[in-house]
Amino acid sequence: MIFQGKQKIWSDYQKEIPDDHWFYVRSCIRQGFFPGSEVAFLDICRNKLGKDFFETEHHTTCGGIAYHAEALPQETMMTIIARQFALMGEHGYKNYVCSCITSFGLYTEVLEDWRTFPDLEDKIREHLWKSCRRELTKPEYLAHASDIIYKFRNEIAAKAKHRLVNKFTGEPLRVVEHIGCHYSKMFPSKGVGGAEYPYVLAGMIDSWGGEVIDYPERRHCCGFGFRQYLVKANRGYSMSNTHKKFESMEPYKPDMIITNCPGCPYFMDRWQYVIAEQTGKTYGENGYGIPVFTYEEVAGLVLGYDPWDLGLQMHQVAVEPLLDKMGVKYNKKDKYKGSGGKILKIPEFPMNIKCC
Amino acid sequence: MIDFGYSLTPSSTIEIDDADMSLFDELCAVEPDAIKCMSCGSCAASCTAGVFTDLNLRKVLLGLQRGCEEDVLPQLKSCMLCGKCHIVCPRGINTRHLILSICKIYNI
Amino acid sequence: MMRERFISGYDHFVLPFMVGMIFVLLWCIIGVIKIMVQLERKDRIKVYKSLVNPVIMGKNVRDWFGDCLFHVKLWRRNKVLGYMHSSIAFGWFMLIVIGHIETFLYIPERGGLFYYPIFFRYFMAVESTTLKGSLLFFLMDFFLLVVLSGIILAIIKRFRSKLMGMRRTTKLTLLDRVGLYSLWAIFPLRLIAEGFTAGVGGGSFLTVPVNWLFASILSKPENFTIAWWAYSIALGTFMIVLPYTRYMHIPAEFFLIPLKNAGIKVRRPRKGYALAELYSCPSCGVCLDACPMSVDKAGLKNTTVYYIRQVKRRNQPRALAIADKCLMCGKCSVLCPINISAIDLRLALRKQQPYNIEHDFSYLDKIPNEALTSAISVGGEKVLYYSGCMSSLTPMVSQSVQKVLTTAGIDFTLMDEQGTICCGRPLLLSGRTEEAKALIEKNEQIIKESGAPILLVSCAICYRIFKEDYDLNGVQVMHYTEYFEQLAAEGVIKLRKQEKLKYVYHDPCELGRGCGIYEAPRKALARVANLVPAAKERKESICCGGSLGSLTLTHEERGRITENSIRNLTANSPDRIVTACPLCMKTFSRQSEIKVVDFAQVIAENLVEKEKEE
Amino acid sequence: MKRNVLIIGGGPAGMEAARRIRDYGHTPILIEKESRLGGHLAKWHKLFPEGESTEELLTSLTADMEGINYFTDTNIVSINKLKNLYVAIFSNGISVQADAILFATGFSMFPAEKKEEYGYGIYNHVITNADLEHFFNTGKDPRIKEPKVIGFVHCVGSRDEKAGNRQCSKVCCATALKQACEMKELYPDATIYCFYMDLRMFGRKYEDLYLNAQRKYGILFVRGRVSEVSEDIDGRLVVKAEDTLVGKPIRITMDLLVLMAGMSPCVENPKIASMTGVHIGEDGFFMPRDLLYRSVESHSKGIFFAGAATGPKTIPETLNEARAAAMAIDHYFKQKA
Amino acid sequence: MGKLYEQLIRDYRIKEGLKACINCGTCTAICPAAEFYKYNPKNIVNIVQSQDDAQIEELLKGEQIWYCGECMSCVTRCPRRNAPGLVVMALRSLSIDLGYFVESEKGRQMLPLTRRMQSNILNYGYCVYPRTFLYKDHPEYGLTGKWVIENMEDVYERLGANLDGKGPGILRKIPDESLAELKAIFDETGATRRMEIIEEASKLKAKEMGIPYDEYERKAFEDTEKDHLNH
Repeated sequence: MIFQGKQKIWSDYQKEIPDDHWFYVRSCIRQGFFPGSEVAFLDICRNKLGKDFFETEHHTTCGGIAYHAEALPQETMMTIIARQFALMGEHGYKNYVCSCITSFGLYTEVLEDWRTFPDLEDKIREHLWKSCRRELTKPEYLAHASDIIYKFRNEIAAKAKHRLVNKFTGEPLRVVEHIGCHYSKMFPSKGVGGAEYPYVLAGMIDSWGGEVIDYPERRHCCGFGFRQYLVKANRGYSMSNTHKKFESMEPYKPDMIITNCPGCPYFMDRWQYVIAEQTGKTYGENGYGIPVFTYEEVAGLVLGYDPWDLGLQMHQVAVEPLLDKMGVKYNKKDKYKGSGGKILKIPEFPMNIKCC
Repeated sequence: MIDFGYSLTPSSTIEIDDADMSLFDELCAVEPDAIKCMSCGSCAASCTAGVFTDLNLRKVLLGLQRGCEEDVLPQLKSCMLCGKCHIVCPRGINTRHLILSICKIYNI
Repeated sequence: MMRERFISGYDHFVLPFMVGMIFVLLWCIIGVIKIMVQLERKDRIKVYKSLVNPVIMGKNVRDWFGDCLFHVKLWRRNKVLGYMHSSIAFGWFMLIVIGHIETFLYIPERGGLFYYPIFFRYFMAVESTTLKGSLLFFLMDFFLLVVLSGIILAIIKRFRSKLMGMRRTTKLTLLDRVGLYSLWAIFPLRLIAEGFTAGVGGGSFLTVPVNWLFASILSKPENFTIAWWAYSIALGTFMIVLPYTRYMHIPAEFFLIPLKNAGIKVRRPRKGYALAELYSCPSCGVCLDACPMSVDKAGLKNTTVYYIRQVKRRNQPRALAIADKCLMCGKCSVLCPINISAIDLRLALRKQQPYNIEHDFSYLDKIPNEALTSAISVGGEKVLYYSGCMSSLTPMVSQSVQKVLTTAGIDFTLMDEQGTICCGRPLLLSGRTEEAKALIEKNEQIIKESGAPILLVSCAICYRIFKEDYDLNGVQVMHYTEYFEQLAAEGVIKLRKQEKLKYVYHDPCELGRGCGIYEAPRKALARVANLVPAAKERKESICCGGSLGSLTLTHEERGRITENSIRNLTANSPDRIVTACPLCMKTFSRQSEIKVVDFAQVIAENLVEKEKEE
Repeated sequence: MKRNVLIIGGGPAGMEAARRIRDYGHTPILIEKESRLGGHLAKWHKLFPEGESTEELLTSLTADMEGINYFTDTNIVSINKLKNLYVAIFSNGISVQADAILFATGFSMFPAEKKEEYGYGIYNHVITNADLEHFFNTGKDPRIKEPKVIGFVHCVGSRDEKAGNRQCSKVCCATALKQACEMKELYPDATIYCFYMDLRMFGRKYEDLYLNAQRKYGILFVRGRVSEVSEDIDGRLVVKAEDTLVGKPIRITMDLLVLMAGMSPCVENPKIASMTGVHIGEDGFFMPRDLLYRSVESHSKGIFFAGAATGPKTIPETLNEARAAAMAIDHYFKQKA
Repeated sequence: MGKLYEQLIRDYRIKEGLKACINCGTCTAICPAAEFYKYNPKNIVNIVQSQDDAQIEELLKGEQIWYCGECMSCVTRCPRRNAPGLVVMALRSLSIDLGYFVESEKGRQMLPLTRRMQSNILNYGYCVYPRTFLYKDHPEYGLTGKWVIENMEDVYERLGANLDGKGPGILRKIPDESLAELKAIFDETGATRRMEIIEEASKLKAKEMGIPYDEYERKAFEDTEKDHLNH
């Protein structure tokens, strides 16, 4: 692997990201599975970096998952998105940032479609007006939340309490980065680093001291596939795709995985559990799995957030071995506590994959 | 083991790295023309048995080249050896004997 | 009158002859027993029955004389070659017969000794001449001269085979050579030996002058037994090597003829009847020129004579290779002086080939007959036309046939309108006899269900199997050449003749040699154009090279065969080559500069339509 | 009357045209941006269809350069039209007056790194056809180490709208097969795959090349465009394509992957076009008067084309065009006179 | 050009996603669905490109179009700027609009899928919502997931979520007026109609199959009877 070759490509795909005043929209999946991540993201942006991130309670899902599951027609999805944009305009923002990759992909695509087919945009304006009496305003800048963290990766590194370095060996941690498919596969120029060698996460890893691992199935989908996961009968597809990725990365002995898509960390985490329970196979060291993180969680760890405040207890694959490697201090007893230190019943442990 | 109601699916990707090509090499030793095929499909188009079954000599040959013999060999069972494929083959491959040799070597 | 020269009636020089004679006799007896044992029971019974059937026995006797002694077929082929073979065979036969007559006339008590009639001249002395004696002396010398003339021709043939109409001769094995040279030596040595003793033992126009010659050199030539030794040794050598040489055909053919006339066929590649055929092959090499593959020098080694040699040597890989190569055109068989069933021998071996193909034709049962042809639902007094699988590559043929039928006002249905089920002949030719049955049965079913009285076939390959291997309950199978000629002869169709055009007709192997149809297509074609002959035609026609018979001929090898076949057809500069087999047509079309058309096409093009007639 | 003809580009087209123009009695002035004449040809080892030596061809092309002024390491700075004359200033300071100009600017190799998914310049064992010719010439390339499995990817940067090259580069199919056979001779135990979309074996003897590649060299063909390449932990290349004739994805691990980089329009075309007003097609190649009858003439008087400047061409086509252009220029002068 | 094809090209996704396919197979090569299902995006694009209505109808009524995971990896690689993924989406929409989706096992999944998705959006404003994400439907949520479900309020509260709360924040209760806007959008843009079409066609199909509607939905969600895998 020739690093300079990748650098050259990265330099070709640099994207303009304004550094302040964002209209923030949440992700359905992120909220449900990784609530700590969105909390951490806003906290980092607002309190650590001092930026303006506005959120309105009136924004909703973009409808993307339903659209990609064919539960919504294209025009419905577009009108919901137009409503979101309208909300942004109504609050006086021009920069739109979303937490979800599916949303990000759709926003990009919808803007592109409206540009190509102005009649379509007119039609959606009309729909929006008819149903919500709102006026569409298109964002000037569109970013995914990981673009923001990428932009401020060096500032975060400067404030770092921990680095992606194995404290026992002093070696950089071996990190697999996984990019959500809809981040740049459809519009390579809209993603940092393009579609083939995206740099958005690799840049964070580089800045925070880790070593990026490039393995053969790196570019591949985690297997969500919308309906392929949502319908129980189809889940073999979803699981097999994750399996393929893990088989491919296994020889590299990664310490951790970072993702920028809401669904991927959930699937890559849970499918490890299912694969272990079904086949007995585990991919990490000593019978553990390979922990899978959102980039917000990793940024939070680097900045010294408490792992249980970040919500790492919601992962099925144990994160403790990695926390130990990073030298992150944590209180074992606090892991499964409720709010205000309320003692909750500890979850059951799986049979084949080690948990703490 | 827990039954989740779904399970891992086998991959359909042709993995040439793992394919055992020794039988194919043996075939080529007897039938050097086996690699002359340019996949034009004339054989399949004119096949007498192909009207009634999925017999497709082009695919059979390709399957053997890719080490996927299990997928394709059963097709040959319906061959009537009528030799039309031989007549139409633009590369002049003696397809009839090739079929017999395939059967002999792969022992279908 | 004659008397014995020696009381003992014996001399040591007879030993070599005796050893050879006894050896060869034993060998033949054992061989006959072996073959009879190897025959299937029903075949064996057939043979026994034939031996008491006067008609078959009469045929046997005729064949023994005609084929073994007079080589009638070779005469027809080439007079010199015929003379050469029959002079040696018949001459020698007569020498033996007259030798025995002499012995029985003059000294019947010695009749039981094998050697006596052979060496008669040595053991007997002439006391006085009689007319009968002189005649016998004359006959003996005459036949010796006949044999010698044959031997001289044989020697010439060895070096200048073209004189006998043979372009090539077989390559001899070492033992063949020993046999050949000893055979050549026998009769000159006999002349010399008898020449030495002619002064005492008597002689005629040939031996007496030789005796004079020797007498002028030697004082007592009659005591020169060394010549008799040489003669006996030559005979002995010949007989000792006989079973291992091509000359084995001399005794073997005598046995083969009754078996053949009894209707026995090859069943296994080297046992039973096949064994009799293998030993009956005289390695004469007629098949070398006959074989279409001999256009390539390398192809010569794949001819029948070498096939037989390899089988006899038990060289299985080579034999298999040759068997697979053969086009199965059958030309060698029809030209072969003993009609060796070359195709059957090879097929028997192909059947044993471990191809491992497990055919599964169960899908045929799932195809409803109605789905293939409307003939099933219509039924009745129709002509059922089977165009065959090849017709999709030569659509002209089936279209032309249909045009002729329509013009003739014949009610017909296409049997394979919605896809052809192969007739099974290709499988059969690949030695897959059992597998072919599935296809045959399906087609039989369709034909019978259609209720048509006539099955019309436009493919010579299909025609042959329909004729030979189908059981059709009296449905008449007709090749379109026969059928159209019949229609023309009956005036059902009218044809116009194009006087200026010269056509040549190619006899497809399967139709001509295979089914004996030579005249019908010619008669019909003569109605539409002038037919010019090919250099070789009818049963000597040359395979187009496309035959399904061959399993291993390469594209290039086939190309050269085709080229040769076209050269043969165009000897008289025809304007068109007409064939009656879609495969020949396809094969020729690829290479011929002259337009190649199908028989049906020619007929269809020259139909006089009824309205126009009026 | 002797006239000056400025020939831009010292590849086969320029060199052949220069000699012919001289033979017509005119004065050719040839400039070449690189330090030696020969263009891309000079970097090649052998040529299809029959492995003809490049060296020999170059020797014939350079055998007789008498009366031809040529400058290497020289670029065009400017061209200005002056009545019936063109005044050109070169980077070496020389300026000439030319009665006619011949554009023999050829093509630029498609930059294979633009097909990011193939990882040229990123993976250690991905090379281009030009790299391989260099290897054939010098025997040196650290990326080629006793390869056991070799792949050739056709149509890299050809027939690819995303890469900005819609056209077929015409020569890559034959080149790939030629190179594949050469590699097989060097590494007889190697298994060699060609990934193609169509095998465009349009010329005489090309089909024989194909047949030889199959029969004699046992090159294996996969109909399908390579979709992505990645490196495994051993540094070997994992190549993914669809075997479209089987209809299934195929994955092969390889030791060497050769990208058949196609012909792109010469990168300097726009600059030169802007100096002279000749037309450039939407594909970036110079546009002649028409593509059938006046394929060597431009829309501007006195400016002519030869060779790959107007689209991908084989060597014999290029040489013939050079001759045709020389003839057209001579004809142009005669008409003017 | 067939009628179905005409209907199909009215979809903007076909306009965007289908230029001219050259059958190079770059899409299939990396398609996650092609690796595991009897699926080949190249063939699908080729069929649409052929404009052959009979074949298109076969697609609309068949299983194939439902195998795609819409990851859009194909879009990156196509040398002709096609988007097989978008073509499949257009086919799916048409299949639903024409009621053809019930003819395939995978198509029948539209009933449970649309019901769940649409009710989540209309009731809560989210596509996926913890209170409707049931462990019995999602055993892979794992033992941690089970723990989260069992201690939902505590777990979310500890992490700073605003579960069902007022104002902005994670999993907040989206104000009713906003939910009403979503409903209006659904009515205006065809989402409501889509649900109706799916219900109607599914009911008929359930009757045709002779099974109760509930059972029909359960089967569609959980069962696999056909062989979809590409061995």
